[in-house]
Amino acid sequence: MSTGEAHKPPPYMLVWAGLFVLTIMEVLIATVTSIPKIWLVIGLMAMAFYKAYLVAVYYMHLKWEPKRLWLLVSVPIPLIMILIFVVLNEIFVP
Amino acid sequence: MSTIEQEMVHAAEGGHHDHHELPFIRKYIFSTDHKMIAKQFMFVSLFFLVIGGLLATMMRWQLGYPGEPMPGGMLLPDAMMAPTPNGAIMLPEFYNSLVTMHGTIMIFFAIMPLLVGLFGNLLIPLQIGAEDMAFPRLNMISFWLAVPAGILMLSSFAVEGGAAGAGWTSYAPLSVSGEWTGVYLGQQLWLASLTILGFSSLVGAVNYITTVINMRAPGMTWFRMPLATWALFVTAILILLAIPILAGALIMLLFDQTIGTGFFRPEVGGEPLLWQHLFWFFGHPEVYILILPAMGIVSEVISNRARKPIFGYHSMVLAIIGIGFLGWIVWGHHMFMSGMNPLLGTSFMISTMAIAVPSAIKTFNWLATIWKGDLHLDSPMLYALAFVSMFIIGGLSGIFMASTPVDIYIHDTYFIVAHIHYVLFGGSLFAIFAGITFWFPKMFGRMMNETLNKVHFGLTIVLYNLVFWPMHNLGLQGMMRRIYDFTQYEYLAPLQPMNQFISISVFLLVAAQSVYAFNFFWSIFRGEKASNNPWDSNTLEWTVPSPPPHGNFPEMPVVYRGPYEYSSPESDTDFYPQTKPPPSKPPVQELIPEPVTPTPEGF
Amino acid sequence: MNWSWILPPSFSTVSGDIDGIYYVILWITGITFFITEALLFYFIFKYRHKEGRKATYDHGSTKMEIAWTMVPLVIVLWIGVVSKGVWDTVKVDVPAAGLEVIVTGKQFEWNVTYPGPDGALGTSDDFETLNELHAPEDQPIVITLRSEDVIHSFFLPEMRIKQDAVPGQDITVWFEAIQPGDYTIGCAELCGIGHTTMGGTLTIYTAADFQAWSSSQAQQQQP
Amino acid sequence: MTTQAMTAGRAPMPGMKVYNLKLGMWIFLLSEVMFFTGLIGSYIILRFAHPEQFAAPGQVLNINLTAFNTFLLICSSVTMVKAYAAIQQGDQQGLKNWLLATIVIGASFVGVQVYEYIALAGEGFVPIADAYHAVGRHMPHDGPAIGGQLYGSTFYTMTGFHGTHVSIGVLCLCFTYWRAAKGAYTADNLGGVEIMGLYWHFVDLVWIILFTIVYLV
Ligand code: HEA
Ligand code: HEA
Ligand code: CUA
Ligand SMILES: [Cu+2]
Repeated sequence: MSTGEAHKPPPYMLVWAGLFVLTIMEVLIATVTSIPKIWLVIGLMAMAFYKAYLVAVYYMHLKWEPKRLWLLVSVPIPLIMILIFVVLNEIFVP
Repeated sequence: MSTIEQEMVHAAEGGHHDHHELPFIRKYIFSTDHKMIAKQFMFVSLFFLVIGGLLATMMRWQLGYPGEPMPGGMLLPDAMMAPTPNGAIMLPEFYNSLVTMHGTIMIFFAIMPLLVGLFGNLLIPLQIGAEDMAFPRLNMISFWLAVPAGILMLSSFAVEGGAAGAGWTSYAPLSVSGEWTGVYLGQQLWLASLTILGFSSLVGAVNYITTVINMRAPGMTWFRMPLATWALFVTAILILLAIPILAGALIMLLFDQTIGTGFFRPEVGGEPLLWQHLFWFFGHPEVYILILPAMGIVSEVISNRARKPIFGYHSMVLAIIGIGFLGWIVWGHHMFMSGMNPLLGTSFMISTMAIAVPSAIKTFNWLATIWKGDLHLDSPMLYALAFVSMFIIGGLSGIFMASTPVDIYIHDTYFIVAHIHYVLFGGSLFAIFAGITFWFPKMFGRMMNETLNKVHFGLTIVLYNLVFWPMHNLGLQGMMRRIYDFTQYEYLAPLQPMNQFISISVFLLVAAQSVYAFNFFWSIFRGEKASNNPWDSNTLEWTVPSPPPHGNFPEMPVVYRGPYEYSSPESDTDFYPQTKPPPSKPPVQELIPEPVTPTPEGF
Repeated sequence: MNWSWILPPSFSTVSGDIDGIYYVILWITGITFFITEALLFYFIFKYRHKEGRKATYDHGSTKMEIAWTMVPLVIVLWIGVVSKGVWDTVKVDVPAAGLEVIVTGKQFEWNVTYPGPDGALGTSDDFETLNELHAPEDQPIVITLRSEDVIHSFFLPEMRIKQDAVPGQDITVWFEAIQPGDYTIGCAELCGIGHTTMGGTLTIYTAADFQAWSSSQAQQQQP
Repeated sequence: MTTQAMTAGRAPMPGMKVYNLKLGMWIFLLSEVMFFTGLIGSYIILRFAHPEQFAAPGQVLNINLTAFNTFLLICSSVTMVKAYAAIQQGDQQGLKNWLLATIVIGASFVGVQVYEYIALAGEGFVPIADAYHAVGRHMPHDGPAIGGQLYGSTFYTMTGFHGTHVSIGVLCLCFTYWRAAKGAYTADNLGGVEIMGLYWHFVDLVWIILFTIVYLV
């Protein structure tokens, strides 16, 4: 088992700080500011996915995994998009 | 989670599996040996296959002789049959339960565990040269989750209100409330049972995928894997990603029924179509789960019995992957009439049409494989060729339904029922017959009786077509499916003789299956002893004793070539085992390049 | 016993097109069926095992693979394109209504609401029939399909019309009959114990007869 | 007891170049992704179709409380990863300490969620659609319960399943702790800790998405 052996210790605390700050920003944006709904949603979702990305890449060590694991892990993503996209179409296309 | 932990503890304690005799309970009941688990799945799902067949027989009585007393009906409780002086007549609510349970049991408890539970477990480790599954104990858990699920499902016949009666698709809001179906607890048992079974399949899928990716023997590259293993691998991925969607939907439906949430209940704003989308998003990949392993098995048998390499191995693999992927974008073809946005219907029609193409590739490749072959027409080959022949019919009838305007007329008619049975019985079940017969010697060390098998084959292929071919015609005359008494409709009354004809054929068909059942059990104990490689096959499972010992391979096999090198000029026999070293290299043990860590092409 | 693959007669303006596509597909799949099955049987016969026969050692041919990928692809896509036109006429492009009615499914009957003399739905002179749909020929009949409880499927086999009625949703269906007569209404989606009995009659009149029927009904049902 | 043992005697990491246990966990997590997709997807669709049944963010839910809870879960991810880092150095005591911290924080998360549920239910926000005085489709609710029928159903189902996952995670953490206390993990044999971490971080990841979608948007 040699995960991370050749690297310097991963920036766990830095990522934690990032997650913390992003969460606070999210809450502030959602509760205090009054940006138009659509931008609010896009902005918040982008931040959420970035946070999720941070967790996956640093805490779940994807960063140090072989590329083929990345490939495997990304298999459900198109399926998720297909499902949500099609079913939303149901509602929005007259 | 903790089971995986235990797995590790187990592996850590045992290290290598040792070969001393295990106590009875560990060997036959809570076994972690993939071959024993495969057999367990086989016996349980054959039992369910018989149950499903009996349910169908009862259904066919009502359809062939609507409203007439059913022989033996007096034995069933009054909740199912209405007693009259002449005998007992089937009640409509019982008919609905029969349809639902027939579909559910056949799909989830017979065909799926046979293809995935039996052949997945039996073939994957043996064909890739592994000692066992990656997580043997999880494997055992997978089986022992399926059993209670089956018991729950069957027990629902005995509860107040009877078994689930909203079709195997369980459309909401019909399935939400007993007010609509008259079924209360039965519907909930159905949901609970399928959720548990789903978890069982999921655990199995995790195991198969890990095994195929990580446990291949040295030299067993992706493109040297037998097609059966390829198909089972892609199937496992489909299960892994489709079953959780079903589980989520089942749980939401269960909540709607029990605690009164509103997901699918229009009276509080829920969306009935959401259920259909979720169900079919799972459901269409599911039907490919039911055909891909069958295709793999058939490829194996055909190439072997034709003594010829499979035609276009690479495109066969790509077709499997293609079906696996396209299977995710066609689910809407079950919903053309559902009130779904009709524009969406068009896109689903096009994608559904496209999925005929990989199936076409496979069909033509099978044909080209037997072309200029040396066909040994023994029973596994006959079943496999019947698969090809019947799958063509079932697949082509799919094209009618894929065309949206034609589907307007034939949706929810017996045309669909004919399609289902051509792909599932003519397809999957014939492949299962082929597979069981082909690998029977590996499982039990004995051959099945060839004469009896040929009798069974002849009777089944004829009677089967007499049963299901006319269903196309019924559908074209407009006969709806899931209908208790079609004579209620004036325009369907003339179909009575044809329905009766079908029913009589069904009774004979079911009777004919006893030949196979007898042969199966007789051969386990009395069959002719089989050698290690009775079919002169190339793949790894035939290099080990029949049945293989615990741990499968006495020493790590090394693979030198693809699985279908039949009649190769390089070999002096008409087969060329994957493990046989090429003549250029002397077959001396020391010269085999480091067997333990695979070469880079081992990926 | 009717073993034929001919569809029973149909009586609406679109049904001819629908049946037409059916026959096109029947031809295509029929020919495919005969060719593939014939090849299968021929090969089985021709290449069955004989002493001394050795199979050809052959791994495939890319040219042939491409051929039998492209040909079916073109064929099925063509079927798709042809189908789209008819599908759009039936389900997407709803014509101006000659008669507008509301059909409501509920366990286990079809309720039909007619506009009455004023020609508008939702007014007090509306009248209803149960399990019967009366309509004139040669006019587009535009139906608003509803359900009160579970999903039903409104099925007019002779008109080649089928559409699920979904509770909580208003779905538009239309057809135009070309010949007076009595036809079938069925329910094609499992909807409970009485699913099998949820049938009715569609009666098509000439325009004049329909006027007569309509006004007599309107009168009878006025309070 | 090396990774060799964990792969049932096989070469440690062929194919994926990741040992079996870890690969198995990743594959299992993929199916979890699909499970939550089903739930979240249903929520998105119901909410778009019936916006009137969903109270605005903050109107019913206590954002600050849950933001604090989110913070807790993020912290537990750090402690988990610290536990893993400790055992990588062979530091068994460190492993146990950090695991204990993770258990405590994880359990607090569940505690806060239970408290939140009780408070919300007390105000009349419930998963039972029939408890609302709904008059049919497209009609706003009026009655004693707050939020909205579908809002209640989806909210409790999504967060409830996440909470169940956290609870199962805490139980597994306790098991890992017990094994760690027996000295089962070493710098060479830390597969158990690593896959525990994968599961735990995944649960955290799901919450990050859920928090934004359910509480903020
Ligand atoms: C093993 C299971 C299985 C398989 C493999 C398939 C395969 C296909 N199915 Fe089927 N299907 C079911 C099981 C299966 N189906 C079930 C159970 C239902 C009913 C569910 C329910 O409602 O209860 C159903 C229902 C169903 C419907 C919905 C009907 C309705 O309810 O109105 C449709 C519609 O498009 C459809 C289409 C297809 C198509 C296009 C294929 C294609 O994959 C077929 C492709 C194969 C071929 C086409 C034949 C071989 C090819 C050639 C010989 C080449 C030449 C061909 C041409 C040029 C056309 N199926
Ligand atoms: C793989 C799946 C499968 C199989 C094999 C079958 C087999 C049969 N099915 Fe059906 N069927 C479905 C799947 C299947 N079915 C599904 C999914 C539906 C839709 C349900 C719904 O609408 O909700 C359906 C619906 C359906 C209907 C429509 C009902 C309706 O809509 O009202 C009918 C009607 O005739 C029918 C009949 C039959 C018959 C007569 C058989 C016969 O072929 C049965 C013959 C008997 C056997 C196959 C048992 C044989 C046993 C063995 C061979 C084992 C022996 C060996 C040993 C013990 C070692 N089935
Ligand atoms: Cu109404 Cu079937
Ligand atoms: Cu399908």
